[in-house]
Amino acid sequence: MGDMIKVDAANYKDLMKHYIETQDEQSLYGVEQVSKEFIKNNILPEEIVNLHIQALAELYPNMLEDFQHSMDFLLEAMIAYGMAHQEYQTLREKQNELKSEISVAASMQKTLLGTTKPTIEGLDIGVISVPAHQMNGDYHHFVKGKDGSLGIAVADVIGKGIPAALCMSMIKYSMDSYPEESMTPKAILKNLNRVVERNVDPSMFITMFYAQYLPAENLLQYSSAGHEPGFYYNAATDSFTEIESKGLVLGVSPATEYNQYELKVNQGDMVILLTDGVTECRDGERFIESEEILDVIKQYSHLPSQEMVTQVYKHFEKLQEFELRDDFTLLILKREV
Amino acid sequence: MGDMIKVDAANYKDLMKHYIETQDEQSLYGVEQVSKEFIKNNILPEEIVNLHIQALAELYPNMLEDFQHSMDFLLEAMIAYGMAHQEYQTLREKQNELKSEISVAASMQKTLLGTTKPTIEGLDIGVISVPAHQMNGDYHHFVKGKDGSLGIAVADVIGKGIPAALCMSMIKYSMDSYPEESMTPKAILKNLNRVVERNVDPSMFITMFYAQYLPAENLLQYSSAGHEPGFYYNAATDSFTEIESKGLVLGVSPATEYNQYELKVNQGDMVILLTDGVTECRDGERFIESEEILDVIKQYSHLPSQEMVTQVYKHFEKLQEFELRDDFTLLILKREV
Amino acid sequence: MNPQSCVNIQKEWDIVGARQLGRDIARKIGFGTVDQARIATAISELARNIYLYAETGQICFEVIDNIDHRGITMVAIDNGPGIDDVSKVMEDGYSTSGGLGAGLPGVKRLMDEFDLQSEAGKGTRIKAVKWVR
Amino acid sequence: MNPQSCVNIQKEWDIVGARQLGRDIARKIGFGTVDQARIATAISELARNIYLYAETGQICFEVIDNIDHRGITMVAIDNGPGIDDVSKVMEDGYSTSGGLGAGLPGVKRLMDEFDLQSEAGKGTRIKAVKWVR
Ligand SMILES: [Mn+2]
Ligand SMILES: [Mn+2]
Ligand SMILES: [Mn+2]
Ligand SMILES: [Mn+2]
Repeated sequence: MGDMIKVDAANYKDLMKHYIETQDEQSLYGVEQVSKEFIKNNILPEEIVNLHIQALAELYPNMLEDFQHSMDFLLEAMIAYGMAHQEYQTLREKQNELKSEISVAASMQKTLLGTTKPTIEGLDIGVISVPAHQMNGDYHHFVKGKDGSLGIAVADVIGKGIPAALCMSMIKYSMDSYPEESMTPKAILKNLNRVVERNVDPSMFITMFYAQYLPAENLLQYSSAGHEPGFYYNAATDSFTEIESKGLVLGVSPATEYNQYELKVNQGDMVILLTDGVTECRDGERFIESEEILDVIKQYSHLPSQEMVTQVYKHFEKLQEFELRDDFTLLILKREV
Repeated sequence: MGDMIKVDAANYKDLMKHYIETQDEQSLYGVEQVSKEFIKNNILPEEIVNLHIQALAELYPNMLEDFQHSMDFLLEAMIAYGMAHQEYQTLREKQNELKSEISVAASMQKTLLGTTKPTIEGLDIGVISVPAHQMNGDYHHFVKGKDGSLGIAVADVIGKGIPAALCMSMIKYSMDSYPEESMTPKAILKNLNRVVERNVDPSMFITMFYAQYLPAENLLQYSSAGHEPGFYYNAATDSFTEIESKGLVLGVSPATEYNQYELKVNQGDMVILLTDGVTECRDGERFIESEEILDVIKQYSHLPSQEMVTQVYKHFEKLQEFELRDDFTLLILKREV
Repeated sequence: MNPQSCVNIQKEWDIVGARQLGRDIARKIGFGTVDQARIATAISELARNIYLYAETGQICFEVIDNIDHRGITMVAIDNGPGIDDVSKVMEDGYSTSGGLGAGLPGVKRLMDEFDLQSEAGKGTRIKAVKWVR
Repeated sequence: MNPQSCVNIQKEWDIVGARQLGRDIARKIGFGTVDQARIATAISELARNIYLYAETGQICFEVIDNIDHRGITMVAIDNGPGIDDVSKVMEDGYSTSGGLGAGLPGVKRLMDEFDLQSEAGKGTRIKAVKWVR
């Protein structure tokens, strides 16, 4: 490595000599490549200036004393840049350490928050959840009750990165600890609201949509804690309506009570749950309208639910030039004909 | 700001002129200060070289053409450093963002993992847990059963930073979800072992000591998953013995079973639980011996338990020159006379 | 009348040619020494990408000369493998030149405007503009 | 015989004096131009700390001249407020000069050896050594 630097130094002098004689672009391209080698080898700016002084002295043994002094002066000015450059090297190492820590945490989060899509006779379920960055601040979860019912949670942390991930793991383990049946959507939200209010930084909020599907009655019961409203597709009228549901986000006030709503799901009907990462997709500077989402969903509605959500995601991924601004979670339930 | 730069540039020229004439140290100190200003204002190295060229051209209107060319060449070499320097600026901003994220996560972790020291008639409890860095990879938890028993967990994640914190929040919520009574230490460890094995990266392990104190019988039942052994102080013989307990760390093998031990706690006896951050304290290059820890504990044993653990911590904090190498958790139970 | 001038990039020597042409244009429309060197560096980065990762490609220059601003536009086009993950190559330190502040994020910083379009298997088109200050 | 030479730091001008003395010593024992400038920069940092944060203090230089190596030792002593949290001031970017790579971590990098002792309310003693290569 020391030898390589000597080669580069000699190279520098030759290139400089050539440049002084011809002022050609090739020498300048050459010095660019040599400089990159220097940086790779942690050669500091002041050492380049010194190299320059030495090369000049060799080429012009009678170099005017004044120029010599001016170059020494320049060298001195470069020391501060050299120091900044070295701090940068250290910072870079630390950054890489943090990055690898975060990537371990992200893969852990994936395992921790993992949920299995259940099989329910007569119900076709599709779900996709893609984080905008490494850590996912969206969350969805399925619970299959012993009575045959299906619990579905879709949530979004307002806040991002590591704190949001910690927050989600709390939600997940709180929900895991509930007795399997017997809890209604509004009771679950009420309970979670208390957990969040007690444990989480006041700057962090969680929105959640909790639904319980009762296959025997083809009934969907649901409550919302300030969550982005989903959509209901009525096959009979071939039309979409917003699933209205009011409720305060989790973690604001300890005594919040939630309303509970219900919806009859007929053959061919669909229930679409999502996070604001779907509805707030952007096309350039413009936010898309919810009609556009429904159009795209309709376009793929002949497909099985899992393929539907995948195609819809791909559509909006491309529209946004493959750069998600927010986590994207889309869940579709279709009652089979 | 633009004006400030002009002032600095004029300053640079004057200082250089002065230096060429006198070669004094004052000009060099001056250019150091000017350079720092330049860096603060994001002036890149190539711009300094350019400034130098311009100042030279003004001072020596007939500057030799060769020197002029050599300076242009040097300027070109500095471009690469300028680019590296700019990447550094961006990196710095990102680093600050990450740092503040981690500090939010750390304070959240503190709330999440918080546990209340219970009051048990006849038992004096002291506990201290100090993280070496921002996030604590040690964990302790108290559970007071309806039958009057006291559950105590002390754990240490092998692994650090954010992933370790996520891991600990998992443990906490798993434990919270257990039915309050009825579970013995060995059953709790067996259960947690399965959770860890299933959910956590194979590179991450957790050691845990779980104890259940039954006040009615003055009995301590305990199991250990590869955790640093604690100590038992026998008041009658005025002597310490290690609390022996064998068991595999959590997360290695799904089918692990744990042994359970028990210990009679008489009046004046103490039970000392800790993590390896206590036993692996260092004095310079030397690891301390466990006798030293016991000596220090004994020295403060006349104090209430909480003051004891605080004084012991202060002792080792100073010994290590106020720089913890590992998270430090020390818990003392004293059966009151 | 703003005629476009292009340089084909096939061998390393062509990188030098592209720099030379870009620098000449930059000097003529009034960029100072430092900016000339920065423009040449941006050209280097783009041309080296073509030379190293694509079969063929070219870099074209255009002078922008309006009443209110003058500048240089460079467009680098290749039909190489395209860029799989655009957000990744735009991350600092991702490219092979990691730690040098170079690569495409470097070009973006050296110039005033930057736009990238890429399709896997079809190629990449990068456009960058710098204004005379 | 290695006589110690010291400079008292009270006014900004003294920083220049300390640099001058340190540079002269460095030149005499054979440091090259770049290292001379680095040594002067380290002296600046230490002397400015005294000038800015302590009432009085001094910087002393000593030549180390053994068979196997030659070098310069500088010791900066003050009776200022001392440093509360040593691990913090040794963190990059912590000092007021944040982002400049300067401060005490900068001195540590400029020199080959570095040692710091500080007691709150009593003062600080920093010793740094650089070897001729
Ligand atoms: Mn979110
Ligand atoms: Mn969102
Ligand atoms: Mn640990
Ligand atoms: Mn430990």
